[in-house]
Formats: sequence, structure tokens, C-alpha cells
Amino acid sequence: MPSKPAAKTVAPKSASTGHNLARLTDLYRMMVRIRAFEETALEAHKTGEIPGPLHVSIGQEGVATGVCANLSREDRITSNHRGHGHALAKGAESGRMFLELFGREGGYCGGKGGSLHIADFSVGMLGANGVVSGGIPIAVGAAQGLKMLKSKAIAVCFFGDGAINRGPFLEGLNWAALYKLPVLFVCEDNGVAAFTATATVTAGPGVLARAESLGVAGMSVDGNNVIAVDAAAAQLVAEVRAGAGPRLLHAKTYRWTGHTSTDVAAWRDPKDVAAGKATCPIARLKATLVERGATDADAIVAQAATEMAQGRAAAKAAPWPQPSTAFDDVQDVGAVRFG
Amino acid sequence: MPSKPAAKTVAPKSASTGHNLARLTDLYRMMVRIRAFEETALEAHKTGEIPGPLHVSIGQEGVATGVCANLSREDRITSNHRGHGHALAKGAESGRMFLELFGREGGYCGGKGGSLHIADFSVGMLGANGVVSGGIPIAVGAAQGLKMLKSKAIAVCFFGDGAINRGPFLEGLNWAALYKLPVLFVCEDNGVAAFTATATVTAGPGVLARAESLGVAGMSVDGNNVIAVDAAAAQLVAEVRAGAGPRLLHAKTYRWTGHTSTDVAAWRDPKDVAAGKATCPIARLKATLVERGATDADAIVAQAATEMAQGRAAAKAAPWPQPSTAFDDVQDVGAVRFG
Amino acid sequence: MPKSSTIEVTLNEAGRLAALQEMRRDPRVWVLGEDVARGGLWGQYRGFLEEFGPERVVSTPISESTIMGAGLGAALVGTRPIIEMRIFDFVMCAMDELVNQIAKIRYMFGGQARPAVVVRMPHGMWRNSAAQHSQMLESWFVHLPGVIVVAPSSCEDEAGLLVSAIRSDDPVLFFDPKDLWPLSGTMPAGEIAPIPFGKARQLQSGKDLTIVTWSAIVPKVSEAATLLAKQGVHADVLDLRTLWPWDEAAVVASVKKTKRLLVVHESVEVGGFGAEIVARVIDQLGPSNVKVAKRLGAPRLPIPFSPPLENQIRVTTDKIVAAGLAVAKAG
Amino acid sequence: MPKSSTIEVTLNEAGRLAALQEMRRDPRVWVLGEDVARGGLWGQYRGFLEEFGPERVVSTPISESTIMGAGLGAALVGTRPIIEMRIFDFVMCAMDELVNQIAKIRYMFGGQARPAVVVRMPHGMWRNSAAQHSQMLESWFVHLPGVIVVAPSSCEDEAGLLVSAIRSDDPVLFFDPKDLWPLSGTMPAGEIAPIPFGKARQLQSGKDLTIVTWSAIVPKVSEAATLLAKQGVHADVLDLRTLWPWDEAAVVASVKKTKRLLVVHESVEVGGFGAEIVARVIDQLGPSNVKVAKRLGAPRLPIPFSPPLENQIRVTTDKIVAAGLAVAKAG
Ligand SMILES: Cc1ncc(C[n+]2csc(CCOP(=O)(O)OP(=O)(O)O)c2C)c(N)n1
Ligand SMILES: Cc1ncc(C[n+]2csc(CCOP(=O)(O)OP(=O)(O)O)c2C)c(N)n1
Ligand SMILES: [Mg+2]
Ligand SMILES: [Mg+2]
Repeated sequence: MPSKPAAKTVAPKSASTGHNLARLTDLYRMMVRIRAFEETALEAHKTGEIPGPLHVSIGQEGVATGVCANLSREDRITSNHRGHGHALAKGAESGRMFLELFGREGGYCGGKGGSLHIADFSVGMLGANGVVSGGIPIAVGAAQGLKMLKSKAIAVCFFGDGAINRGPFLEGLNWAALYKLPVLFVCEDNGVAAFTATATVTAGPGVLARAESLGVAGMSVDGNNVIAVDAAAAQLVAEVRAGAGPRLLHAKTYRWTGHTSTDVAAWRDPKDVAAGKATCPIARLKATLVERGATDADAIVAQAATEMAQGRAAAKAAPWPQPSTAFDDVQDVGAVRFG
Repeated sequence: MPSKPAAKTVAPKSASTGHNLARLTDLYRMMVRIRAFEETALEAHKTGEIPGPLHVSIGQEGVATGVCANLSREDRITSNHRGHGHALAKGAESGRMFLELFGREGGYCGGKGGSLHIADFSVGMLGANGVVSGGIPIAVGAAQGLKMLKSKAIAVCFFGDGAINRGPFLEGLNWAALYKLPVLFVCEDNGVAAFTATATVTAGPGVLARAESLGVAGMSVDGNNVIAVDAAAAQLVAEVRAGAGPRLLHAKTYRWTGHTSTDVAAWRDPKDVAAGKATCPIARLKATLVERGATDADAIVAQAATEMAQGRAAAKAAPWPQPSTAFDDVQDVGAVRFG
Repeated sequence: MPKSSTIEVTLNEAGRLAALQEMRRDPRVWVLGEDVARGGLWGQYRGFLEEFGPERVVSTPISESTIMGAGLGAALVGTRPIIEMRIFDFVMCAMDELVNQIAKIRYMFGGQARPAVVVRMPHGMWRNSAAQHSQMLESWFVHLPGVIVVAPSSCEDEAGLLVSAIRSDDPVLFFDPKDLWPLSGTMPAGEIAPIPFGKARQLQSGKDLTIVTWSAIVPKVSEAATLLAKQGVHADVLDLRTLWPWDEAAVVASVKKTKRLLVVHESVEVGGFGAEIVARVIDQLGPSNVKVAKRLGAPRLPIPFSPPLENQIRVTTDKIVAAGLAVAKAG
Repeated sequence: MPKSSTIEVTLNEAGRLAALQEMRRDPRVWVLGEDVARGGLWGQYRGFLEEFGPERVVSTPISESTIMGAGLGAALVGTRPIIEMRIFDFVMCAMDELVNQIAKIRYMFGGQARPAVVVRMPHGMWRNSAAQHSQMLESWFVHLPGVIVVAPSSCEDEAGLLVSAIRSDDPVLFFDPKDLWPLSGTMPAGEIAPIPFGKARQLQSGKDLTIVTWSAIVPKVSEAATLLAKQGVHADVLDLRTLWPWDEAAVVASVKKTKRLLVVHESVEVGGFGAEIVARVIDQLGPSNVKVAKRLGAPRLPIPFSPPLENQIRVTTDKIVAAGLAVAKAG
């Protein structure tokens, strides 16, 4: 199984090439909306408006944004436990997402999933997943199904650097390469898995070498440079869509917060945290926008803040799901109505 | 995690270097005994003396023999579904093995395991395994335990080329490299997995590249040249024992028979089968022995034939286990005696 | 061909014909699993590659997690996979994909998706294949919300229930009784009609006791019931055929008549589905309306290899007859 | 310290102290699992790394199959691992290693080896964690030969049963009740004595009905029993503490007295361990000696996220009281 092009690092195209201001602005708007959604969700979790576990991706917005900017509505994505950004970037509505996180009627999953299972099948977001690597075989199978159905759509599989130490990573990549499936694997490498630095539990030269050894060509990119992510994703998505088989994008990024909203990640060195935050993909793109003469950056931030504040308020005001809906959507034959 | 030495192919040392006639004769005797054991077992399975599924390794004797020739009794091995050769090479007695395959009293597992679960813990053979890749995490854990206990012993893990497409391969190698465990992985590559050519279900450059990508250095060797296997194993076992961490030996070999004793593998090209048999490790070593002036090759074959004929006859004559022993060795607390 | 006419088949062939019919009927149906392009380990897909090609008859790597998970993913985009697991015990390598994903996806996502997969899992004791190739854990999946559990024992049911399974929009766990692959029987000629889930099949009728059973042990139960009849003990024998949903109404009605219940299954008695049946019957009829309720299953042991050991722990016709007599005479 | 004196702890701390004691007592005992070097997800190993070092407190990759399988391998060479699985649902990623290997190795190899492992699996509903982080499937393992199944609900039992588990030469599946981690209670000061497996704890006594229960739901059952007593309905309340072996004798003796059985568990009622209890009691006493035998568990649904939905399907004190009254008055 040839696995060219050999893994390599894509240099971020300078903003002037290929990226017109409109696209940069769109990328900026999406990152800002993801940031605003999750900061709002963190607030709402603190006050108890949002129950259950909450995993935010603050600092990582560049990856979901840059990759999904290259997808169509028909394309499918699978996500992991940190799926808000993936959902928004794929086109999910913040309002219905808030309703779901709040466990209210009208949420994407009718309140049955919450943050950990955020999904919007209508835009091809096949779901966050509570199991690390859980999305890998699903994405591979989705790609196999799409190929079988002669669809032009592809599948994209988002997972973290902690996921590459579970068996499904090997099985899924081997499988995708074998059947030359239209799937792009995206490893969001924030250097941590829960409370452990992934470098301390991951042997070998890294995810690209693992992918190569399984017949999947890949690239590394600075995940906090959304222009570079957009460029790399554009190339890989084009190759995948053209039928070249699977590809892997390794995006280095940084997560500002702890593992969950209640984890302060006290074990991290404050110096590293500061350095990590300094690479903020939003701040970096804003600088480029300003340099390119854009004037609406602050307005975009304000709009996003309003959008999310309204979403939060609407969710808080929304009715709870009817208790009897707990019995819906298990299975048609053999369904139970009551205990 | 550095994974030097880089994967490479070891050239078979010429028989004159390092291999005195006594050692060559020992290697020959072991291969001949394995062959005789399995040919006898095949016979006994045809007649119904041996019940249940039977997987033989005829043609692959060079790998188990060459590797185990470098192990001490304290070293541990795990095996797969094709474990007769591994057991014999590690020092198990053919007589008690026959008793087990026949399901008789006095068999290694008291008749509870049969061929698929052949094991002799007294010589460090931690068991054949009915689950492909099942032995990988066990071997890795055994190595971790041995290291923890400050033992000089190492673990060796035998598996087939079909096993490298299951998750435990990735998890186990990453784990072994991470903790620098004293374990040697041995991939017996006979080109097939059940009724499928492994090349048609395995993507990427191969097992060595996979191991490298997980921080495990390895070597390829002609598994049907037992002298080469012995030399390669000697080097890798020495490195592992010295605390260098895990290593992988990739041994190309050929299986003469079908997947199970009842599978004729009609799908294989007769030309390939002929070519495969032509690489018989026993015939090749015999030629070397004769060239080196050995005169006892035929006597060794005759002795092995006698040993196995006696083992078979003894097993056939042996009593069945007491039915009540079916209730033994489940668990001490919470054991049941009857239905 | 007249609907009345029937054909002679083995259970294996019955399943093959059912899958064949459904793959011809619906181009979205496909099969994946190890060696399926060569007809599958049990030959239950003989000729499929030739007719449907490698895109719909996919021989896979030994990657159970992905066989299960990829089947799920492919279902989420609108195909209808038959996920062939070869031998049930290997499903243990794919439990996250089955238990945490397939069984929960429809509910967890509020009905946004329904994974229309059939997971075929040949199970049970089979010619001394020992602890890792003989397990029956079907009761586990009755306890698992989100799945339909099917366990046929006859050629006709293997075919008709497999058709229903392939047409189901919810996941179906289909336990092929591997010891019965060679069982010969008849099935209606021509189009194989789907058999609805949740309807037991009455094999014999009698007033003295009710015997409830399913899967590979059914032929032995029939044999035992015939022997019991010779001794003047007449049993209602119900083959449940599907464990979830299961035909509680038929079982309760029968026990209401006989007042005596015996559940027979090949799997371990402790924590087996027989316990659920006893508990429901007692719950529905009230203890005072039942004279005796017993179960006959395997003792809580892994399956040993050696024939006399396997025989010692296995449910046999003799044991069923003895249990039937005890239940008929008790109280 | 006098044996009589006790200390105040949480259930989480009780478990921590038990593991700490055993790791001090036996150098072959060690713990492996994700984040355990940082004290574990639940802090149940706080301070272990500092005291025992990284060789005995092993933070692992996210590799559940290998966490389970490596624990087994290490046990086969004479160490005694505590295999920490973080949250029960993730055990689905390691079922081959648990079901096909750990549970069968002693038997399959004719007693040549005994894997002395403890598998800790915090389970159950916990603050709206939805379908993939709330499952209770403890009944599955009662049906699985080769393992001991422990499900404590009090600080004292968490400690004493964990000590017994770590000292067991056979594999023990230890279900920490994660919703009860903060539960405060007392335990004997000083050396933690092992609590034998298979002995139920009587929490309340009464003649009107027998309530059998275990794990996270126990505090609610106690509360309900107290409310029932206020209404003049007095229950024998038995916390089984271990499900295999389980204290059948105590349960049968109690029902013999009360003639009324109610089993309460948080897990799904269909196919739950309650069914086995009902079936055994009916088997042992005969239906005619039991007036009523009922179960109260969750309906057959995955666990939903939203509080009102979770509350709708969850076993609550009100539901237990209602069920208790119904059982007390029935027949
Ligand atoms: C199979 C499995 N094991 C463990 C967990 C608990 N867990 C949830 S997220 C997480 C860390 C994942 O790290 P990574 O994949 O790098 O994603 P990140 O949190 O860094 O975005 C762990 C261990 C889980 N959800 N699933
Ligand atoms: C997890 C699992 N899947 C499938 C099987 C069925 N099976 C037994 S051996 C085998 C082929 C293994 O091939 P390989 O590892 O190359 O060993 P070989 O038979 O060639 O010696 C298969 C698919 C199994 N035992 N375990
Ligand atoms: Mg990470
Ligand atoms: Mg092979």
C-alpha cells in the first residue's frame, strides 16, 4: 500500500496568497463564535444552568474552523468528547446546542445527550462521543458507506492526541487505507489527555509515523494558525475527495482550560499555560485582519457575544422535555413505556 | 522515544560462525520433534482420537525453535491458536501435550483446554490463546511484572501476521516501549490469516514499520532458516535482557496446511504451495548438517517418530478425566459443585 | 411456485438463502466480516462474492472493533450492513462499538439516527471448542436497552427471522445456533416471508407442564418432551425464537393452564434469561397460581474441552427429561 | 488505638485507605490505570505515587484493552494488580481481556494459574452523565463463571471488601458506587479487617416484607424503609454487598418469614440480578410459600441526560416506598 505523499509539515501560506479578506473574516467569525459559545457555556455550568460534565475546547478553535471551512453540508464528521467547536464549525445552530446542553426541549437530542453527545445529523455532524476513539470506526464506516453509495461526500474524523493509544486508531487507519476510503483523520494534539501529558504515555516518533506505517499519508500543521489549517485541510480534503484514499492531519494546538469545566489543571506549569495562551488562534488572525485593513473584528466579537447570550437566555427560559419522552426513541419493536 | 536500532534484515550467519554442530543438532532435533508431534496429531485428529479444532504449524517450526533456543526456563512466552511448536520449543513434554489434545487425565490442563489452550506454566509457557492478539497484552503485562519483581527473565510474545490488524498490537507495543519492558514480539508471517491472504487486508509498509512507529525496533529474518532465526533471536533477546526495552522479530515463514486440520486451503495456488514447501526449514538444516558431517539426522527423525507414536498410544490408552473435575478450578469463593 | 410447497434445507442454507434474497431485494444491504468473500467461516455466504462483488461482500482484516464500528458508521449514512462476527466469543473484542455505540445511538441523539444493522453472532457449544469458542451470553443483551435479540433454532425461523432482522431499522443481534448449522428441515419454497419478532413457536402441547426454551438446545427439548409423553407427561413446549421482545403472553397463558414452568437453556443457569422468565411469570400470575417454576441450564463454569467434561456440564436430553418429571410431579 | 473506636470518612476515602493499607502490607500489590499517578479520576489514589513511586502506581495510556490485559499478564508472574478502569462503561473496551481471558484462565489451563487481580469499575448514574457514563451491568458478571462480583454501598464495606478483594487469589470485579463517593460514614479505626464475600448486611428488620438491594441505591432504600415504617410497614432490608457469591441463605430465611419479596436495584429491571434472586427464592421456598415477589429497577432504556428525564427513569425513594406498600398489601 503506497502511502505517498510522505508526511510533511505544511508552511502556513501567507495571508495574502489564496485567502481573500472575506474568507479570513468567515474563519474569524467562526472561531469567535466557538469561543463565545464555550465561554458562555462555562459560565452557565458554574451557575448550575448546565448539568453534567462539560468539556470545552477554548484555544483549539482554529482546528475545527480551518478543517470544516473545507467541507460541504453533505460531508460527515465524527467528534469526540470535546465537540462544541466541531458542531458549530459544521453548521449546527448555537441556540439548539444551548438547549441541548441545558437539557431542554428542542435541544438537538431532545435533552437525552447533553454536551457529551451533541450532534446534528442534518448538517452531517454524526455526534460527539463519550468514548475516546469511539468516533474512529464510525467515521471509517461512514466513508465506506458513502463510497458504496457513490456519494461525492467524504467523512472527517476528529480525535485528540490521547486517542492514538487505543486500538481503534490502528484498526481504523489500516481499514481506511485498505479500502481507499474517503476519510480525513484529524488529530487535535493539545499535548494532554485528561490529567496526563500525552508525551509521557505515547511511544515512538508520533502520530504521523503511525499513520504512515498504516498506509495513511499525513501532514503536520500549526493548529493555532487557522490560515495554515485551512490551507492544509484544503489540500488533504481535495486529495481525499479525488479518491486518493484516507489522509491524516496532525494539528498542534493548546487547550486553555482543564479537562472538564471543573478541572483547574493545577498540575500544568503556569509558564506553559501562558505560552500556550500566547498562541491564541483568534488573536493571531485578528492581527492579520487588522493588518489587512479589516474594521469589523470587534463587531464580530460583539455579535457573537449577543448570539450566545441570547442562546443562553432562551435555553434557560425553555421548558424541560416532557418526562414521558424518556421512553421515546429506544427501539420500535420491543419498546417499553413504563418501568 | 528513540527506537534504534532501525529495523533491518539480519543476514543468516553462515553455519560455520557461532554455530557448532551440537547446537545445530539441537535445533534440528527440536524442529523434527515439532513436525512429528503435529503430523501425529493430524493423524489422530483424522481418526477422531483428538476432538475439537486443531491448528498445526507444519512448515513454521524454524521460528519457535530458533527463538526459544535463546530462552531460559524462567523466561515466559505467550502463544496464539497455533501453539504446539511454541510449547515444545519452550520445554513442554510431548506426552502431556498429547494427553491434553486427547482430552485425557494428566493432560497439561486436565483436559479442559485441548490444543487451543495448550499451556505449561512450569516451563514458562503461559498458554496458547483462542483469541487472535489475545497473548499480546498478557505478554506485555508479564514483562511489566517481571521487571517490577526485578527478575532477569523476559517475556516473548508469538503471534501471526493476521494479529497485527487488531488493536492490541498497537496498544501493547506502545505500552512496552513506554515502560521499556523486557519483551520480544515475534510475528510469524506465513502470509495468511484463516482463508484470507494477509496482504489483501493489511495496509502500509508492514509490521516492522508499525513497530518502529510505536517505538519498538525490529528485524526481519527468513523464518525458515533456523540458523538465521537463532542468530537474530540471540541478538534481540540479548538487547531485551540487557534492559534496552522491547524488540520485534519479523519472521517470514510458510504454513503447509490449511487453517485448521479440516481446511484443505483449496484457494491457494498449487505453485505457491510447492514453492512454500521447498523452503522447509527442516530439510534445509538437514542439508547443512550433512555437509558438516553429521550422521545422526535420520536417527533423530526416527527417535522423534517413536516419541510421538508412544505419546499418541499412551494418550489413547489413558483414562478420561473424572467428570466431577469439570467443577474444579473455577474459583475458590463462589464455586458451584453441581448444576 | 405454489405457496404451499416447501424445500429441504439445512439451517445454514436457510440463513444463506435469506441473506441472498435480501441482498437481491435491497442494494443497500451488504455484508462485512472475516473471510466472507470466501463464503464465511461457516459457508453461510457461499456465492455472495460472485453475485454481489467485493463492494457488497467485504472480507475484512481481523479487526472486530472496526467490523462492528464500521458497520455502524455505514448504517448512519444509509446502508444496511450485515455485520458477521464469525463466532460470538469474538464479539468481546467489539463490545464498546456494540454496547456503547450501536445500542445507544438512536436514544442518545434523540432519534436523529437509527442504525439499521444486523449483527450475526454464531454462538454456543460446538464440538469441543472449549472456553473461548463456546459461550452463550444471550441473556446479557436482553438486559441491554436499544437492541432486538433473536435466537432461532429451526431452518424456517433462521430464514424468516433473518429477513425480519435485515429489514429492521433498529439494531438486531442475531444469534445463529452454530451447533445446528447442519440441521436439516424444510422451509416454504419461493419468497421467504419475514417472521415477526416476539412470537413464540409452540412445538408440542400438553397440560402437565410448560417448557420454555430457545436456540441450540431446542431439538433436545423436543426429544425430551416426546420421551416425557411416552411416560404420560405432556408438556406445552414453547420455542421463544426471540428473547427481546419475547412472547410473555404465550408463556403466561401456558403456565396459567399447566401451573408448572420449566425453562431450559444451554447457557449458564445463574443470571440466565430463564430467571427473567420465572420472575415475570410469578409477577404476572402471582406465586399462588403457580405450583412450581424451575430452570435447567449449565452450571456456572467455563466450557471445558474434553468430551466427558463437556458432557458433564452440558444440558442433555436425559437432564431435560429428569427435570421435566421433577417439575411435573413436584408440589 | 482501641479496636472499638471508629473514624469518620467518605466512601472514597475508605477505599483509598484500604488500598493504601494493602499496598503497604504486600509489595506485590500495585495499581495501574489512567491518571492514577495523579490520584486517579476520583482521587481514590491520592498520595500513592509519592509513597510507592511510579513502578507501583502506573499512569497508563488510554489503552483499556491493555490496562486489563497487562494487569492479567502481570498477575500471571506473581504480582497482584489493582486494575483501575476509571468508569465502568470503558470496561466495554476491554471485554475480551476480562471475559475471555481473566475469567477463564484458571479453568481453561486446568488450575495452572490463578490471576489475582482486582478490577475496580466505578459504576452507576452520576450527575447527569448520560448513556455512556452511567451504566450498571453488574448482573452480566454474575452470569460469567470465574469471577467474584462485589458491589458495596457503605464506607465500611468499601474498605473491608476491597481488602478482601486485594487478598483474593481469584479475580474480583469491584463495582465502586460512584454516586456515593462523597457519602460520609464511619469505619473502625486502625487495621482494616477483610469482610468475607457472600454475607449480606441487614440494615433494618421487620416482618412485613423483605427488601433485597445493593450498591448506590442502598441509601434510598434505607430512607424508603424508614418512611414505610412510619406507615406501619416494617421491612427486613438486606444489602447483599456481594452478588457472587450472594447470601441466598439470608434472603431465603427472611422471605420464609415475611412471605413477601421486593428486590430493588438501580440497573435495568429486565434481565437484572433481581430476576435471579426471585427465581432462586421461588425455587427454594416453592411458590406456595411466597405471597408476592416483585422487582423494582430501571425501565429498559439507555440513561438520558436531562434531569427530568433521568429522574423519570431512575429508581427514587418515592418509587421504592410505593413498591414496598404494594408488596406489603398484595395478595
Ligand atoms: C475509552 C475511554 N477511556 C477513557 C475515557 C476518559 N477520558 C475522557 S477524555 C480523556 C482524555 C482524552 O484526551 P484526548 O483524546 O487527547 O482529548 P482532549 O481531552 O485532550 O481533547 C479521557 C481519558 C474515555 N472517555 N473513554
Ligand atoms: C479476535 C479473533 N478474531 C477471529 C478469530 C478467528 N481466527 C482464528 S485464527 C485466525 C487467523 C489468524 O491468522 P494469523 O494471526 O496470521 O495466524 P495463523 O493462523 O496464520 O498462524 C482467525 C481469523 C479469532 N480466533 N480471534
Ligand atoms: Mg489531548
Ligand atoms: Mg498468518
